[in-house]
Amino acid sequence: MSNHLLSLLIWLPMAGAVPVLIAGSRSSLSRWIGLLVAIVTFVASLFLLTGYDTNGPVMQLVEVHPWIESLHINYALGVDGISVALILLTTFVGVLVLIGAWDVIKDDKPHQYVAAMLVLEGLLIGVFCATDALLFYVFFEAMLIPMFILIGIWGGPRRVYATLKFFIYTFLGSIFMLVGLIYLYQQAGSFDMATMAATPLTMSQQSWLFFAFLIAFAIKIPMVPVHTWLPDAHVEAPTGGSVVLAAVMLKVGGYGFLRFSLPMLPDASAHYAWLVIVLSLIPIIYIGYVALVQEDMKKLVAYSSIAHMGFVTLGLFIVFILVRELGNYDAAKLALQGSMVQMMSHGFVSGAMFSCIGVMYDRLHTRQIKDYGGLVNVMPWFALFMVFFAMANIGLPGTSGFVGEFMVILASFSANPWIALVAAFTLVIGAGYTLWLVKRVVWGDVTSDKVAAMKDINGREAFVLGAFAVVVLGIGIWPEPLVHLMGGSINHLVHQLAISKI
Amino acid sequence: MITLSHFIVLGAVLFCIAVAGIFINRKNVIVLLMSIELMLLAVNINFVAFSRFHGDVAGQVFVFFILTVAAAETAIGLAILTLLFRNSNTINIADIDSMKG
Amino acid sequence: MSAQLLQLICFYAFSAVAVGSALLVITMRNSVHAVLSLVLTFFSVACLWLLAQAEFLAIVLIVVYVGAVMVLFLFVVMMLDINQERMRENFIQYLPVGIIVAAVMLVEMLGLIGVRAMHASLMGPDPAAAAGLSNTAWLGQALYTRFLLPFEIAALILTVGLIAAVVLTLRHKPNTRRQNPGDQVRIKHRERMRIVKMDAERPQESES
Amino acid sequence: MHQLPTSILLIIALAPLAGAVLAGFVGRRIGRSGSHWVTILGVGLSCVLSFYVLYQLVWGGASNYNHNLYTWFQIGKFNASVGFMIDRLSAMMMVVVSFVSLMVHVYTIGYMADEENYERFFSYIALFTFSMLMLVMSNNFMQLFFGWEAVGLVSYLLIGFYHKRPSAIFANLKAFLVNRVGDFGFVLGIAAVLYFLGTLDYQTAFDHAPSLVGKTLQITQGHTWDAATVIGILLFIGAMGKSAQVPLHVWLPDSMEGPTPISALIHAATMVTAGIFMVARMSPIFELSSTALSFIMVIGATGALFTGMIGIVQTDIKRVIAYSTLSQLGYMTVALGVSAYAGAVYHLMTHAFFKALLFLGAGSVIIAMHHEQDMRHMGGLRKYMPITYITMWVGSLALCGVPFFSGYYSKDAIIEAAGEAHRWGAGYAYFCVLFGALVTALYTFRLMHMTFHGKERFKVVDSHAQEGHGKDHHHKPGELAHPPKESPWVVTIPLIMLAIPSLLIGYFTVGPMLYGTWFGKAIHVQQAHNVLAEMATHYHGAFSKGLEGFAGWPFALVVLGFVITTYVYIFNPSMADRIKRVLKPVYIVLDRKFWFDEVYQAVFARGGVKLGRLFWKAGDTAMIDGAIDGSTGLVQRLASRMRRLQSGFLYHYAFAMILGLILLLGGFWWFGHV
Repeated sequence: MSNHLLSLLIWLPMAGAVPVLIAGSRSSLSRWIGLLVAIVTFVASLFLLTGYDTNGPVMQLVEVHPWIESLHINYALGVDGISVALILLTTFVGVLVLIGAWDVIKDDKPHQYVAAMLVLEGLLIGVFCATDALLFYVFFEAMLIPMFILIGIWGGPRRVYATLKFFIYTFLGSIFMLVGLIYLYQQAGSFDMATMAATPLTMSQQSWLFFAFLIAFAIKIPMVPVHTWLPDAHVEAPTGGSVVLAAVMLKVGGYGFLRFSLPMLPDASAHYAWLVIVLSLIPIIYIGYVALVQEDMKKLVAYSSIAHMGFVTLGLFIVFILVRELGNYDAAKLALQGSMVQMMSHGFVSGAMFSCIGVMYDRLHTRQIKDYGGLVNVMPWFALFMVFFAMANIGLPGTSGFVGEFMVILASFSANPWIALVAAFTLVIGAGYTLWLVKRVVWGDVTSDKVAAMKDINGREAFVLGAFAVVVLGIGIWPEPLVHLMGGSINHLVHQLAISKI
Repeated sequence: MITLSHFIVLGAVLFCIAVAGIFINRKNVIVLLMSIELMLLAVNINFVAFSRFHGDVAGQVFVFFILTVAAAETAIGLAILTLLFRNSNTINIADIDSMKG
Repeated sequence: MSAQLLQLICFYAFSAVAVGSALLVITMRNSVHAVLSLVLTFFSVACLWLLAQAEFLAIVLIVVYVGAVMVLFLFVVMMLDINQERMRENFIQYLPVGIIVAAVMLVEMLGLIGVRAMHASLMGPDPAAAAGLSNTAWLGQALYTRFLLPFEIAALILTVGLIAAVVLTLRHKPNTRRQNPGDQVRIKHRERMRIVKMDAERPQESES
Repeated sequence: MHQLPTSILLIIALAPLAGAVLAGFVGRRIGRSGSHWVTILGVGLSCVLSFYVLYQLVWGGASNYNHNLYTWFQIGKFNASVGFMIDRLSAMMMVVVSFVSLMVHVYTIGYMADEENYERFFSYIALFTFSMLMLVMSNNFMQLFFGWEAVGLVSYLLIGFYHKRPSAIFANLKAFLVNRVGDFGFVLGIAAVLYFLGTLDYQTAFDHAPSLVGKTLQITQGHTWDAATVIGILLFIGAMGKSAQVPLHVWLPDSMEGPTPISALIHAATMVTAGIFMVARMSPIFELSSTALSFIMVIGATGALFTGMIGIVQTDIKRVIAYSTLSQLGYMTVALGVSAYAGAVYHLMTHAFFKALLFLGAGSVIIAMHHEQDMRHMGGLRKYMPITYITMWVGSLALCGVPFFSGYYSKDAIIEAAGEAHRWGAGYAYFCVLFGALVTALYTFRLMHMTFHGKERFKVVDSHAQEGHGKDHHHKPGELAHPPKESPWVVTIPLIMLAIPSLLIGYFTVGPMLYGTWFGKAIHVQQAHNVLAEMATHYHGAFSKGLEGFAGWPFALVVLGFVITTYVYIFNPSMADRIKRVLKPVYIVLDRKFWFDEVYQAVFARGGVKLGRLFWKAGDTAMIDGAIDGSTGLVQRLASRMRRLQSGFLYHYAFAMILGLILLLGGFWWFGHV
């Protein structure tokens, strides 16, 4: 059984989409089936925690079946600590998204919505499990389809523009990645990622491949200046789509860096680390200011996502300064841990923020900040959550948002104080845009009759937000379990990075 | 003494006739379809000849499949043709440019 | 006259007929005649295949192609009321182009085949006979063993083609009344009869 | 020597949290009195246990406590844990925090009696108590930062407690952001500590601190800074935010938008002193850098004098006290800067009592005046509210540093220490704190005179005719529905309870705490600039120290201040306006608070928004999206040309194919057989 746990996690939600579709227009039945499938997947993913041994080999729960033998492509799965964490994030968010959308899409093809979500969940899990580069690529590309559908069908008025932009951007990026993968395959003779990582490559080969992967993952994360698809996609996406997009899909970019750029091309990554670091620092200030002036709440949170993901790439690439130039392995581990914790935390916090906006949107059907005001008077419990997640978003200690940022800043100071100086600027600007949003939306006197008529969150919404809050608080108060889970894999990676492949 | 080249040259000639047929009968869909049949025939001749000369059964099996697919193709092609005629009362290609980009 | 020479003569004869009738196919004014010319082409090619000891395919070509496909062509040509004259517009104008294109292509092909190599490859012994089988058995064994799956798929394609042709040309006339067996079977006995309640009405006269 | 039990410390920290959670989540269910009982019980418990801990440490012979509770994260050799470090410094802070907090809790019952979000308020202040205790009890930088930010959060929530007031929610945003600027430095400071000392644990860091000497941080090629200076200044930037030092002081006066009890608790007695506590706690590191200490001293001295001067022209009673707080925080910072850490912490303690007293007294006045805070509409309240009057006088005299009051011992020591110090900038600091004594006297006595003495500048309007008053919205400024009356016992008891230490605590503790070695190893001062030890040689007991005070310059300045204010505000009330006219430029400068707010508003707030808009419109929309849309436009134009190839005529496509075939064949022929 445990030998096929990963396959089960991937295919269960996808197979679950079939009965959901068959249940069809009987909306409550299809939603219940979907929820059941998502919960079962989540419960199954919890077995990863028992199945994964933090002291064991790098890749565990390995499954290998030949897929396309003539090209040495395998259906190869395996997880390390980082994947386990990300899979848990995916399945957790998967359940909450379905509960969150329970009433919202009730009358608008709910079975298709639920099915798309389940397929997306399965594909995302697949991305985090794949140890064969081509399999990874297949999942990486395939997950665009359900997201495309989610935004395209249940999206807002400009959804066609947004979906096209989203699709073309990400697709363009992944084409470069495919070319890179094929080249790597020719060099390594296999699509196995570990083999690829072990294949020696010259500096110029690595450089070409590095930029191919950089484009793919930079778009996915996204990094400045290829980030403009994200705000548009978020604004037009339905709440659930936004939540999954922000919480999990962006992580795929960071995960890609971690799985491809870093171990496979360590020398080129070290050589161009300065470029990525600069591209990570720019959003912290630039995007921070852009977020400050947004009038649409979703756009604001989307921009804040970009700024937060800047910390992820920053943490991933200062590692090279720490390892290669300073030989400071512990700080390098701190940096990698920081960016991983930041990914997880951003998953929960941004998911929760988008859920909050969804709650407001369901009541007033607008996302403009100016249409709200004084929510605390009519929705006190909602205000509690909103302020809490805002605080998590600005990285207040005690919430998960703090842990990752704190680690990355600490590590980057060891790399170069100036990097830390710029990175720490997020403390101010992040607080600025987030709390200004809170000030205009939550505090103040009730601004209009429509706001006055808003009802506080119901049990279902409270459950979703509460679940997010518990995790955010849990990681914030005691991150050690998460850090420990990923520790072994990160040690392995750091030592891999130290060795030149030329 | 028949050699491989005999068959191949015959195939080439038939193929070129078919090409010429496509060129000069550019209006009549039926003749176009027939030209395509001719092309397939030319190809089939080659297959049969190669199969015979190399003693490999695969060539003839392939001809068999080509015949099958060509039959299906013809059936559907003609069905489309009748449909076309029924709807637009013409099979003149010059009148049909709905595929225009 | 040796058997080989006879074969060669036969080859040239059938080839000439095939080429000639192919030329007729593309030049005939009347589509019916064109189809009939195509039949002749097929027929002579089938004879050529016999010369190459591919008996089974030769028969298939005649039976399936000439017997079925070409008849279908004829059927369609006759069924459609085609303005033959308009079809021939610009025929002369396109003729030189067609000939030039075909000629260039032919030259290129012959060049590629290599005329000098023409006599290099002689026909070997009949492979089917070498295997101790007839051509049909030889082919059949291959089809039902090595090529079983493609064979089945080919059958499927034919079926799909058949159904597609029917679906494409099927026409529902709006005024025809048809019975729907599905509805008939699915109906429940209560729905067969509907009892309508109506208020009793008194005739007009009694009021006054 | 025995060890303090961990369970007691846990109860001290968590009891207020439990109260806060109960009051916050089930406050509606347990009702108003349920909420205040549950939080008072929690805070009271931790207050009693804090006293017990202090007793154990000082007299009970308990050893210092320093243990981790659990590992927060462990990466390589980096360890971040949650734990407690209890020595006399933190024990004293725990007592101050929990005691003042308890007093404020009790006081709040009276002060907030009419408010609708009563339960929420109790939940907040109990949560604050928890956060502040976590801050002072912490044994490492990470947890310190946790408490640091948590008190900031509660402060944010409490300043915005009246969330319907636009000014309140503006003030809380401002407070948070300005604090964040400080945290910016603080986080970098922590990062620098980790970088240079390799640990976040206090004890380990302090043990390794001497190794900082000679270490440098490369700033640019060929330019380096001293490690201890970098750490010191960065950490102090954090303190500047939290302890409202110039130029990050702007949030504190605005924070008076919050209810008065929290002004007393958070913005006077405890939270704002966190920065002072932090620097004192880090004394082993700060001691290594004279540059950082000079920086601290100059900043503190500037704040001590100039913010006090602003207080002279304020008319809002709470704002006067707020500026007074800024000024006193400046004093404490000066003490830190001259290495008189004990003096700073000692002043922190006495200040906590008398400033909390002054705020609560002001709150009492505000209740009596029906939420009127403008002193121009007060006067002559002495006879209506004697207890408030007397206790306020105690607080004022302590604030001014009149001998024998607690404030005297701490403040005079700071002035003297500044005079004794030899550090760069000490002369400036001495001038500021000495002249600051006059300023302190001016605003303090002005406040007392305007509020309690002189003519009554309010009218009592008989409003029995109109029903349903309660709030003063219906009245013009200076009109009251009822004559003012003394506040209820829940308000006056805390006043009295705070007046006692304000009066006495200095006399009884000055010897050991200030001139002795009471703090032990908790505060580390290098022998070379230990000014307090120098001063201790002249110390001959609290009584003679008190008598000395009457002969000192500071007392003379206080008397001068008293004379001036008494003349201006009591005997010749028109004088104030005349002075205002004569010194118009000075008045304007003070009234506009040196234009800090205006400049910040223009540069950071409006400038930030403008910059953001520029980035958004010019960067994201015009450049990036413009380039993308431009390229799609190019493709579109190209495609519209290309589509003409798609004529739709089948034979065109057929030709294309055949031509392609010909070319292909020709290619094969031409380039040989492939």
